[in-house]
Amino acid sequence: MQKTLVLGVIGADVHAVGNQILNYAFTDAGFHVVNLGVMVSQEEFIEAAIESAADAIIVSSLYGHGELDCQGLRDKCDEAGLKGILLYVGGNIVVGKQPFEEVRQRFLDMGFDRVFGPGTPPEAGIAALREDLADR
Amino acid sequence: MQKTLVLGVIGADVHAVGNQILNYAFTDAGFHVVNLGVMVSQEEFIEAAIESAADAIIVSSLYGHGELDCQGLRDKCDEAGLKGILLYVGGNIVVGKQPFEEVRQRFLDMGFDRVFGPGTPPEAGIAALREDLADR
Amino acid sequence: MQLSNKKWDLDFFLAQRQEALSAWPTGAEVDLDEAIAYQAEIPGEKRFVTRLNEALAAGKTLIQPRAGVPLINEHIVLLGHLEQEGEADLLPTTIDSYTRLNRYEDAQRGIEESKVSGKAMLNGFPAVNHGVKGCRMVTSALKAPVQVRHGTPDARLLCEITLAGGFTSFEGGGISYNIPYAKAVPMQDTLLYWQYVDRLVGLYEERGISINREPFGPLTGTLVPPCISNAVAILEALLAAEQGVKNITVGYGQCGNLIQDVAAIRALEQQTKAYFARFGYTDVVVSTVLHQWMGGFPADEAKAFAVICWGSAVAALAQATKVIVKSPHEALGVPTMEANAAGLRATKQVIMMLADQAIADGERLQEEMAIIMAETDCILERALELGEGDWALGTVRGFEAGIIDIPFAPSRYNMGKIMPARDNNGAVRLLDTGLLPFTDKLKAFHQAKIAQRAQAEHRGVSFQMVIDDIYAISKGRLVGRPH
Amino acid sequence: MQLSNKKWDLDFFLAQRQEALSAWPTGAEVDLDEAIAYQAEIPGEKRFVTRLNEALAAGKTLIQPRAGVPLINEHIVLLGHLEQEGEADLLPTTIDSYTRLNRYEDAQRGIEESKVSGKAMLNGFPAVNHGVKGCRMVTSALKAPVQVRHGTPDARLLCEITLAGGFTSFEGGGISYNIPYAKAVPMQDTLLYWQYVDRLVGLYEERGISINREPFGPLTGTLVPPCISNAVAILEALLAAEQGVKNITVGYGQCGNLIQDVAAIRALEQQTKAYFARFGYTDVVVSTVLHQWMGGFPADEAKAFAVICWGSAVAALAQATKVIVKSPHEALGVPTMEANAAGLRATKQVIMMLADQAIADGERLQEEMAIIMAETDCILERALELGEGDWALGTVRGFEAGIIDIPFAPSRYNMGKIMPARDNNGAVRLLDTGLLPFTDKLKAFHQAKIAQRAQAEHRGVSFQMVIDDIYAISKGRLVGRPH
Ligand code: B12
Ligand code: B12
Repeated sequence: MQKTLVLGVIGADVHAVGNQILNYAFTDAGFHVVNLGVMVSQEEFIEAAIESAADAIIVSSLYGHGELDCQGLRDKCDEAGLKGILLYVGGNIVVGKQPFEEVRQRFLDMGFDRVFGPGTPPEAGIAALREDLADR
Repeated sequence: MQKTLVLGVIGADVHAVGNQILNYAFTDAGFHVVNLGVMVSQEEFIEAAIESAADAIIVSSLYGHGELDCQGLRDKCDEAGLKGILLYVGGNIVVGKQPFEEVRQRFLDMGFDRVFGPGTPPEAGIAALREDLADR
Repeated sequence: MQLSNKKWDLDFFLAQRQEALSAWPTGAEVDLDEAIAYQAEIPGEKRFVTRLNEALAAGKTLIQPRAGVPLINEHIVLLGHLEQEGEADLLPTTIDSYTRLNRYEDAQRGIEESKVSGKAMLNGFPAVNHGVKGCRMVTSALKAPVQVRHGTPDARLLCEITLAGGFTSFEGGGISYNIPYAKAVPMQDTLLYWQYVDRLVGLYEERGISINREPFGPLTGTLVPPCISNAVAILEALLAAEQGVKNITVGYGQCGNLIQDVAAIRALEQQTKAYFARFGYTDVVVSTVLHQWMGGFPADEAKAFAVICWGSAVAALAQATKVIVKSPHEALGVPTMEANAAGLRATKQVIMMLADQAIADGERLQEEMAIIMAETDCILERALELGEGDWALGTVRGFEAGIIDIPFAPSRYNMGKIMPARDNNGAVRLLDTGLLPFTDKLKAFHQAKIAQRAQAEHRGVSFQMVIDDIYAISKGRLVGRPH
Repeated sequence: MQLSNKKWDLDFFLAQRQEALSAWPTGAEVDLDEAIAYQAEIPGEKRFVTRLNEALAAGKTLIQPRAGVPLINEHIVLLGHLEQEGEADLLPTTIDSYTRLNRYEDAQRGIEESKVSGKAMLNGFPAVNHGVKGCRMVTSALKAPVQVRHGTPDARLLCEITLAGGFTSFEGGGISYNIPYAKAVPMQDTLLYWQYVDRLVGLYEERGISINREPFGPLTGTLVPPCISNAVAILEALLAAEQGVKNITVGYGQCGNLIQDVAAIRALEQQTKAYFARFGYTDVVVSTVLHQWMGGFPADEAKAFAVICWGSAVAALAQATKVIVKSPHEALGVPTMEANAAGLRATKQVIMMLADQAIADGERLQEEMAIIMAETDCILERALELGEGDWALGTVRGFEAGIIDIPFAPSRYNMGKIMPARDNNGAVRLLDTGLLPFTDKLKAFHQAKIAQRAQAEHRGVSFQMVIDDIYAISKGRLVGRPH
């Protein structure tokens, strides 16, 4: 069965190029993509996921405020009845060049299932989605 | 009184440009320069210093073999009766980019009075010469 | 309120001013007379206008980084490092993204969390929150002039505070700081906000304080054809001049093909001046800025240096008045001050090596300039027509009609119908000209260029080409060829 | 023995061979038949000639580092790193300075001391001491073809050992590896040594093994005017072709002015082919190499990247067949493998970004090419005259007469009368044309160019200008202006 993804760029972030490519690549890979574009609030992600009965929420953050913007998203999902929904985040998710393993850990601790660093190609996301959604 | 310097590039080293400039700059600064040019052996330095009753021997080494080429120069000077003659070395005197303080120490241990790193301008050498030769 | 390209009368401006200044408590710190007195004390060598005019006269290219961190002292250290170790001629203060969207509470949270965590939690300097006094601490601590660089649709308060704070140049415009930087702000609104900014700058001018203004040239930074960014720059320059701005730097983001880039800068300068002359703005000084590659960068630092240096070479060969510099950390995140300074030093070296070697002639350059100028004229003339002679209305209606269209823009007020791709020599052309008001000859030109590339690559014309081109530089080349 | 530009007869060559091979014990390892059989097994993609010819056909520019360390395993690791992490298309093996002067005992001492101290005590790979087997360990361990790069006046044994050792290209020539690299070796001697090398390569050719030869273009690397290095390259190419060499890469060291550099490479290619055609060497394949700036480098790594990248840009715009790459450590010492690879990656990025943008036309380019070609013709025609139709004799007599003269050279067989300096656009001109056999018009051209610069700098023409130019790039610019 076709899996549904909610895709968007979180916060006050307007980086639109990667989002357009992810939309194209995920769709091309056979997913049903609900693309919210840029400047998406946590509430909008959750609303769209409920509405579309999504299997995963794919958050991009490029502009550096990812750490502030993503705080509490997992809790809000839980509260909204999206318990256990797959949560990915990727892009340039913190300010500056920081050791990626520490960054990954901080975002895992925030409740994300997978964390992808700068310049991750869409294929890596697709492979991970296939693996994580296989048995759902 | 005008001081005499013996100048040359030691060993199998053919880097001629810096030598021509040093010759010009030291002469311009009022020294009497005996310039031996490039590919100068330890023996040639010593012979010229004796012949010209030089106050200092200025060794350049650019090509990396400076450490091999300079070994024993101080002893040979002593043996030839040039005890205490001022010995400078400068240029790219070792192979590769090495911490300069360590390099300096190795050359000081070999008996050089002053050791100058890559790209030292002639002015630094002139200032040092003026200081070291003032009371001689 | 009705938008039109007419100089605001002072009372109208002052009425608007109440609202603008009250958006955040620090607005109360601004006193125009005191601000003008303060600015009058800033010596010439610390003023943007002076330094730009000198460079123009000498045919020099100045270098300027982007940089901004949340806390005042750290920001001063950063900029000090960039002028000392980076040999920057001009300094920036890059504003954080919350401030850009007037989310001053969020910016405050970012300041606090940065203090607590010891890490920068904002991607820039929240100038509004730091207020006039905070800004003056920054601008007075440095030798070089400092400019505000941001991406703010409604920058009225930011402009008030930073000009009072001693900044001598202000980047942005109603188009260039809307379409690439916002999703849902109507064009009509941002044009009004920016008339405010320009009128404020005009007021400073009237009082003897010359402030430089700089439309943001690169737009989305991603395969923007020169005619689009040049048309936008000229529109914003015209709108600014009408409000009394007297010193304008028009900008362009490097596309990557040498001939096209030099042609674009030359065309931009010539056409800005030509439109100014035609519409009676005869006392405005025009300079140019080239932005080093604004799209995705390679993650490898050596390769990033290569992109930086090639951009520097183009700036020098085009004799741009200044060049905005990237850092070797570009692909990864906001650079450390050391990485930022390294990008600057590399740029300075290239600029100085090429200082005496402009590319001014050549048949291919002339041809490319002719193309860009013809395209730009098509867009501008049609906008003027749609605006019934009013550039402001023409801008709004032009975007509605898709006769100006910015690729990959997030704004819903942008048509999004054109699709750029590189030709076989790496120049940015249009795979789809959308609704651009081009002549048939120009349309055919683009079609032929793209077809030529497709043939060389033994593949059909498709969106895959565009994707390949978007990734190309970050993957180590200019044209995104198959495999 | 009498020098003349005639192909050596085989018996004469074989007689010389005894002497050459006996200079060091490893000479005994060389067996020509076995060596040719070994070379015949090396696949095309690992051969220089194949890779160069492919690049020529595709209009590509290949990248190649310089690199060599004393010990075999470390050398293999180094070259492996440069092809993997540096994306090098072609590999070098740079020979140490003792080997270059046939001081094999000293080289042996360097090998031993390197083993003991764990530090490289030699500035290159002592190929003669490592012998045929050692060389084969190196060449067989890598994917890319490997060339011998050195600076050896008498390279007979080195060539024998390295060709038997699986190298497929050999740099150098009787002029270019004498005058810049030696103090007291007569020109007559090196021309004979290099006839030997070329005859050996010719023998391999006759037996079906094509070996690339590359005259060393940059000479002293310091303000060498294009006509000098081009004349030398063409002379060495003619001498090599006579001995049976069939694949030649003529080289040029970047001077720094874009137009002059592109013109020099173009002129070099055209004139080499023209002289080959005129003298009947119709089956020799000619390719070109541009060396990134060969003079003093800036110590700062960011600035060094800038110099590297600008050299890469020139190589790409000139469509040189390959470019020899510097590292960000250049000013300090032999680079680490990481720094060397970084220089390569930066170069690759620039080359790829400019792959599709050659500069082929332009009036200034044509003018500059015409100047360089006229100057080069003056030198070569006069040499031919002095040699009474014999290029070898003409070379010897030409240097004696100072009609060929290399600036800043250490050799006492070089006249040392010419003095180069940059003009106001950074092109290298002659402040003093010495005894070069230029027409009055050409002399006046140089005089005017230097005078123009002096005027712009408000100073007289003097040696200080030359000194300023020598330091300029390392101090961050091209033209050494006062203060
Ligand atoms: C183009 C660009 C812009 C354009 C954007 C135009 C537009 N509206 O789209 C403009 C010029 C307007 C701009 C503005 C700003 N930018 Co910007 N921008 C870039 C740049 C150069 C390229 C981005 C891009 O388009 N890349 C190409 C696409 C294809 O790649 P991508 O965006 O990385 O997306 C891919 C991957 O990340 C991945 N991915 C993304 N999300 C996810 C999620 C999952 C699950 C997976 C698997 C993969 C994945 O897949 C995507 C497709 O391949 C980057 C630096 C870089 N990457 O080289 C900086 C960069 C992102 N920008 C940055 C900043 C700070 C800003 C500004 C604040 C201005 C400033 N200080 O200079 C503003 C922010 C405005 C805002 N409110 O958001 C910083 C972020 C810093 C940080 N994180 O530390 C960067 C990294 C530059 C830098 N080093 O300083 N920018
Ligand atoms: C030009 C050059 C050449 C030319 C030289 C032409 C000639 N005959 O003169 C050519 C191409 C022939 C050449 C050959 C080689 N070179 Co070379 N060359 C250079 C280069 C690029 C510039 C040198 C130069 O002229 N600089 C300008 C002058 C004005 O500066 P300078 O030489 O540094 O001299 C000044 C100072 O050092 C100082 N100074 C010198 N001595 C003293 C002494 C005192 C007391 C004081 C106070 C100051 C002082 O004052 C001088 C005047 O300002 C340098 C790297 C660099 N510096 O950028 C490499 C460099 C010196 N070469 C190097 C090497 C290894 C070689 C070769 C072995 C080839 C190779 N592996 O690539 C051969 C050696 C041949 C031989 N037998 O010597 C290495 C040395 C490595 C090391 N030490 O670790 C360098 C550093 C490049 C590198 N990073 O690998 N080279």
